[in-house]
Amino acid sequence: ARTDLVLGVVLEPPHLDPTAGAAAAIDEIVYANVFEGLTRIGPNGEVQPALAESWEISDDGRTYTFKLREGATFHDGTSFEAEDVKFTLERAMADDSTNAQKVLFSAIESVEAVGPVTLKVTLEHPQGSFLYNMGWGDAVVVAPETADGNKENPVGTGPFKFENWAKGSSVTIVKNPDYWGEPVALDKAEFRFIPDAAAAIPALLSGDVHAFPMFPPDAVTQVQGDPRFEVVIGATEGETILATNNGKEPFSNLKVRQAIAHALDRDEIIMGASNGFGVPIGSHFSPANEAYVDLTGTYPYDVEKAKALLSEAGYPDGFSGTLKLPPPAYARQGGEVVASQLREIGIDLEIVPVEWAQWLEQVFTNKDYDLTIVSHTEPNDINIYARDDYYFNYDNDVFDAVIEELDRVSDPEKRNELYAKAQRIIAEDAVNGFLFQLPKTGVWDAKLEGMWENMPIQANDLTGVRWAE
Amino acid sequence: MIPYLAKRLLTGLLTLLAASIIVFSVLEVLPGDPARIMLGMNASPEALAALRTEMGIDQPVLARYLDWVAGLATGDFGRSYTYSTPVIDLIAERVAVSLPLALLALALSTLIALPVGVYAASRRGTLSDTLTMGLAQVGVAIPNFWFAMLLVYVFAVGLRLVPAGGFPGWDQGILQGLAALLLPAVSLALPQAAILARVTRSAMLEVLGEDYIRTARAKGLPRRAVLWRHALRNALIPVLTILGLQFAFLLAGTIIIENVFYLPGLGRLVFQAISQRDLIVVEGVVMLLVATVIAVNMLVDVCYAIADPRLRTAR
Amino acid sequence: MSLLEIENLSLDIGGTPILKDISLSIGRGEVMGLVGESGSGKSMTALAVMGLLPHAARARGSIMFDGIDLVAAPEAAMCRLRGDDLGMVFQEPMTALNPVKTIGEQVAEGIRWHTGANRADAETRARAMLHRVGLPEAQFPLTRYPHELSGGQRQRVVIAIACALKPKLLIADEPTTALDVVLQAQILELLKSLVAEGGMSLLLISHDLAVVADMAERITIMRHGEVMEAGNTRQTLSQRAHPYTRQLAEASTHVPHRPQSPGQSKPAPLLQVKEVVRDYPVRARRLFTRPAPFRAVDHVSFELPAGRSMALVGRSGCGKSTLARMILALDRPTAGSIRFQGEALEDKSEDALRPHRRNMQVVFQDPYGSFNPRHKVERLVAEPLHLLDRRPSPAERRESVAEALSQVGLSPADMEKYPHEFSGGQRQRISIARAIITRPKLIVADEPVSALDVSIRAQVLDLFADLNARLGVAYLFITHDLTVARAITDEVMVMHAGRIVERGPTARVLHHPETEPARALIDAAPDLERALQRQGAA
Amino acid sequence: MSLDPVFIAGPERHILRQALSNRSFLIGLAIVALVAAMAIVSFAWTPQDITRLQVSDRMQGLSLAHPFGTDHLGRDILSMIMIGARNSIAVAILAVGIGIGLGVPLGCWAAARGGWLDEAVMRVNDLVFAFPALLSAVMITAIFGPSAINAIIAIGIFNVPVFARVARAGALAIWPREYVLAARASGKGRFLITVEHILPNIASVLLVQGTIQFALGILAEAGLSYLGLGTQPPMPSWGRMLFDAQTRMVVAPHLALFPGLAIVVTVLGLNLLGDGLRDVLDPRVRRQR
Ligand code: HEM
Ligand SMILES: Nc1ncnc2c1ncn2[C@@H]1O[C@H](COP(=O)(O)OP(=O)(O)OP(=O)(O)O)[C@@H](O)[C@H]1O
Ligand SMILES: Nc1ncnc2c1ncn2[C@@H]1O[C@H](COP(=O)(O)OP(=O)(O)OP(=O)(O)O)[C@@H](O)[C@H]1O
Ligand SMILES: [Mg+2]
Ligand SMILES: [Mg+2]
Repeated sequence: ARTDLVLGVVLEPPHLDPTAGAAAAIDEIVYANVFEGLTRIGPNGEVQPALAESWEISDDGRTYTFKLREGATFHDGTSFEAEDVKFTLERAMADDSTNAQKVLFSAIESVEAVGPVTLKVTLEHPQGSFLYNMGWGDAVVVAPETADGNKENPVGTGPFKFENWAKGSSVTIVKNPDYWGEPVALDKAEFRFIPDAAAAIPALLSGDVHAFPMFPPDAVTQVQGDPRFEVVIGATEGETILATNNGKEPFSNLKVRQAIAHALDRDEIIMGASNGFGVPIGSHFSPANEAYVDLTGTYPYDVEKAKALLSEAGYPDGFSGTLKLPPPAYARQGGEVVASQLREIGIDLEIVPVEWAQWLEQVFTNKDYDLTIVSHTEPNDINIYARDDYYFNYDNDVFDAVIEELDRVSDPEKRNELYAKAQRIIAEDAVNGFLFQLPKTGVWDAKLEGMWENMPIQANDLTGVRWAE
Repeated sequence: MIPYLAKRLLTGLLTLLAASIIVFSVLEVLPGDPARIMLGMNASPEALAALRTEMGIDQPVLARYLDWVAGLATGDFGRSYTYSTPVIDLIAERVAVSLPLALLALALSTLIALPVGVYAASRRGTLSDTLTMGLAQVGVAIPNFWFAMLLVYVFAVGLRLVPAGGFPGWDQGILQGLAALLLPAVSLALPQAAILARVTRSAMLEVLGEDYIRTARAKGLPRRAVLWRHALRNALIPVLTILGLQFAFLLAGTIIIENVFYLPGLGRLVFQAISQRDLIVVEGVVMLLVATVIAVNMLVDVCYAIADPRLRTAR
Repeated sequence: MSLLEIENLSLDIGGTPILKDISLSIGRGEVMGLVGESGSGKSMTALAVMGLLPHAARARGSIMFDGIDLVAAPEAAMCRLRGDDLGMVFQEPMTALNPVKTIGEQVAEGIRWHTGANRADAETRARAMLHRVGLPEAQFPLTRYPHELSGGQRQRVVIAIACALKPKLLIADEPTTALDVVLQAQILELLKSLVAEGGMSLLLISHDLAVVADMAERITIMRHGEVMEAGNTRQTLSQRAHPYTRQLAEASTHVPHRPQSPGQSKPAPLLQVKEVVRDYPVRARRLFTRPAPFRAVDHVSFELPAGRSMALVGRSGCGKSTLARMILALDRPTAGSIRFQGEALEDKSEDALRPHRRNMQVVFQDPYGSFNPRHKVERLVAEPLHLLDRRPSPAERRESVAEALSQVGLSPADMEKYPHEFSGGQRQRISIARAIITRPKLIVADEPVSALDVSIRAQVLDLFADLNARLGVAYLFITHDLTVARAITDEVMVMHAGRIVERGPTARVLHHPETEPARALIDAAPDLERALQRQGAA
Repeated sequence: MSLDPVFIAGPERHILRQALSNRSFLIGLAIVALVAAMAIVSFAWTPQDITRLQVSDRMQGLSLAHPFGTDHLGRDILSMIMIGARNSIAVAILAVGIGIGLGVPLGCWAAARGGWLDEAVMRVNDLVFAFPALLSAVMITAIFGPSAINAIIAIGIFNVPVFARVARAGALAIWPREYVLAARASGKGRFLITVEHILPNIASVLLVQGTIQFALGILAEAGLSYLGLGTQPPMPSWGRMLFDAQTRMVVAPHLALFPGLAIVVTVLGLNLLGDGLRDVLDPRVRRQR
């Protein structure tokens, strides 16, 4: 069987150090392939051991004692030890750290290398998501000797070694013969950057590229039914929402938000925004998660009701506003459908397309917007609704309390209950228009096995990928 | 000739300086904070500040401008904000794609257009003239990206003769590299060839109406000799102008084509850099392109002088 | 048998008949003159012989050249004849040479093509030929490009190309029209000697009877595509049997009747030009040295009394037009002063110039270029009324225009027409109407008749003379044509290389020139009577 | 067509007759008129109201109800092309307007004054020319955000030096004419001469250049919209439609076919019209590109 693979990815990463940048494109190449953390996130979002073979949690939930892998080495030949983890975590927590997810480490009080393969982490307070946090790409373990060069030449402990980065074109990784765990089946994998949806199709059809973990949904129809390819529609952690400025008239009015919720026909939106792929959601939670509650019926599609609510709210003739749309197709196309639907109940939206840079500045930072469409791809991120000053301008003490409690509880059952409660609160408050879970429309050569179906974390874990005979 | 070129060189440098001011100040007002874009939505203020210091964008404007220009003069284009590699390296990698692409397209369009133009002019008014010029007229009207789309579907997806896009890198072999550039070059070249053929034809017709053509014929030279020996060289002068314009246009105008074929060229680099607010890269590339345009224009002037002896002494 | 025998040649271009039943013959070694006014079909006849007619042209009849019918000959056969047995010299020396090839190449090309000589041999022959036409290699190496030569020198190169292989028939289509008289005389002399020594036949085309009379043994006179009269030159031109011949001959020696020659009493000077200099900057050839400027007008001084008519004559490029522009205050002198009606013009602003402009108008050479083609005659002629302090009402305006038009012999109804609807002579009248509408005291006329056919020229000269008499306008006449000066001016100034070298009453200067430049001009000027006398003597 | 001879006297009558027998001109005029008519009709009527999406009808083939099919959001493509024509024409006209409005006075001024001013204007022109147009358009839209207005400005700015050059070259050729000298001898100033003599005589060159720039403007607008930098949804534009069609070309080639043809035909029409006009108005003027 073949042992090489060309994988199409949409974005080129700015660099290859996952601990020094937010770009998902970094993780999509190096996560689990080149770099590993203490834990890792599995194909269905579960926490699995990685460089930490096992762990013990103290009764007060504040001390974690990790037993690390023996015999693991970095790609430069140096051995992996507890000191490396200590270095990694302290580097991420430092004042001058440029880690984009510093909040992941905010609960850590101290890190101690007890022995070469034993590590003790003490938290300031119990944190239910700590093990999950350690599985993020931003928490992968780096070696002190090579940490500064990781942007250009990433050195990790993973089953693949970085080989080459042809800027603007592709990154190549090759099999690491000295890997501590089970060796991978591929000898070489190339991540080719194909930003244009239109270019993806010919690349796939002509056989230049073997797999697209995230094929443009619009283009999927073009290869469905072609026996050469396998099309797998999975789930991502991307809740696609009609984000609403709750701090601004008239959206601060619950009735208005409810009216909007009633006016949205999710099926049509999914059809327009992502070619019919994607699961409708009723709150800010991934259907793939075991704590998921289906709340899509909270405000069913009902134009008359929506109009009535709008009248009640004091806007019998509707009103006008803006809808800022970032570049992705789901936003631009979905936005047109949403605008058309809201026009039915008298809300006249001016569509303002913005680039990501402008979106970040205007919408996210300055909260200068009425409505926008965006997909929140961080896993398990319902807690953003509890943040003060978040761009939704949403404030609900009851909800904040639920999230606070979640932080303290590590019992899975209890946590699921709290998650359900949180989902309900924001669904009923119609904080945002909850549209659909972004699909992971994977398309790859039918002879390829072991590609991830879902995308619980933004990564392309190639450890299990192989060509069938 | 020499003083003329010296003067051109001087005005070229001044233009470049003016361009650097424009480029720099235009990018100054671009909305968006590069540090924020690199670190993403959830970045902490301290991390942002640290990164800004690292990138040097907390300095005053004037200091940064002078720094930048001084760097340019010594070939130091600065360091990319996003790639954190020297801009000059990024540019060098991309030029290795864009320049061959532009040259290939230019060569193709010239090789097609000149014979077609001369042929049509020599059979002015005949059916073949009307047909070729009609075709050229359509060629001029075709948007090159649309043409590119059609080419991809026919030759890459349908017939699988050439790659649909992407660039393997020159280290994978010259042939592979050329194969990857073939369709992009053709889609760039054909509309250009159409223009060039029309210009060639009308320049030829113009020249064929000149008195000295009649003198040449009165010497007894047959049509063919008159066409190639007397007319073409004079007709080349307006054709050169267009060729010069086209090269600059091709080099910069590959943005769209590079997108269609996802080629890692300068156009893609700058397009991407603008959206990521990697200002220093944008500045570097724009300056490079402006310098190229100026240089090509000077080259065209030199070619003029070679083609037209009147300019050698007159200026 | 004749060398060339044209019989019943008819020609139409795109359906328009151009030539009607032309018959003409030239014997071996004979010089035939072909004259006629502009558009009469002289060039088309020549091109028909060369087989170089425009695309849409259809020829009927026969042209027998040395036993070959040129009308029926295929292109390949014509190629063998052209440049070998048939040579042609064209009118416009400035454009007849390929600007991107050296003169050596252009002369040698035909030699190589026809004789199969190698490059070196062809060059040797070309060198000899260029030497023969007065371009010795020492001063004019073969590597010169046409733009490095003057008009007269270029015409020599064209002649060298045409005569390189000693053709049996040389056709010269107005070979000197674009040159000044001195150059014209030299070129004609050259042609004459080439024909004599090579035993060639020459078909000399010209609109100037004097030129032909001097050169040709036989003459053919054409009009509207038809042959009017043909025969021995001297007989034809002295007997003037055909009315058209008579008309042409009289027109070319016409002297307008000027009622009273202004007496010797000197009226007050209208125009005083003192030590005027005009420099043009010269483009730098080297980087840091600024070349000395070119002095087009060099310390010129003269006075023009009111009501007088003065000619300014000189060879092409001697600075006549430059001086005229300064007098008209369209250009400022580098140094010196120009006083008009006692007031200095050179430092006045546009506004301050208005009252003077009213008294000073201009007529240009080119009857086609002097009108904005998009304006009607009324607007064109009325343009100087802009200078009046009071804007005339539309009715007054029409009245003035009508009057000016009748002064120049046009009908007021012509006001509604566009300039392209008039003939060249009529246009020049319109131009004069525009000049007199403000009743100026001075009219500067820059070559006002040199673009006109002889018969029309005579009419326009009459008009000038008449206006001078009736309105008392003073003229400054710029011309290189001495017959014009003789006809209507009281005084002549001869200009040479930017300076006035001679000045005096017209008759005196023309008959007893005192300086070399004046003598050269006068000797070179073609003169019908003199030519006929010489022919008679020969 | 019968025209009152009183109104068209002189050269114009002649020109009109010539124009009506010029094949290029007639075909070009017919195409341009058709496109313009389509754009005008679209204000009052289109086969479908494209602001109301019928997503369930997406990507239908050609039918009686939708002669050109429907797009990925269920909109009628014919309607979109009609409205897109309006948009293309508006952008191109305004961009050419900017070019003429600023470039022609600038060029005439430079030609009339000469000297250092002429030099300065031409150097600034060179500066603008030295910027690769498309790249600058990308930067301009990056600053002000993508929109039709900014596309107009971006394309317009680069039209300015084009018209300035053409106007200057034309004016410089007219200034030494004898009728200009005559006008100066009649005491007319630079401004008056420019208005009365220069402009009318370079109008035909400008008109021809105008149609060329108009065609280029349509191509440029399509290109910018294709890159997502021009006209923004929900306003349809031909370039944008091609972009949307690209990902669906295998299943629905008609999505790419009709907008592409619309661009080609319109640009072709304008170029033919320009060619025809040039032949009629000024057979000697060489194409200025
Ligand atoms: C900022 C706006 C733009 C301006 C001012 C502009 C200007 C010009 C000019 C002056 C030419 C003629 C130069 C030559 O023939 O070499 C030209 C040619 C061309 N431009 Fe642009 N351009 C702009 C943007 C674009 C864009 C965005 C496209 C995208 C497709 C484009 C496509 C073309 C094409 C295909 C030609 C070939 C010429 C033809 O079809 O006649 N231009 N442009
Ligand atoms: N290419 C052409 N197409 C149509 N008509 C032409 C063409 N060339 C010349 N003519 C016409 O043919 C007629 C004769 O022209 P020709 O050039 O022979 O005149 P000519 O006697 O040489 O005049 P001139 O003294 O002005 O040179 C003129 O009426 C002219 O308008
Ligand atoms: N604008 C100018 N710049 C530089 N040199 C000029 C300019 N105008 C005229 N000259 C030069 O000045 C000299 C005199 O020119 P001018 O036009 O006065 O000659 P002219 O006597 O009228 O000749 P012609 O009889 O040919 O009209 C010529 O050598 C000419 O080349
Ligand atoms: Mg002639
Ligand atoms: Mg003169």
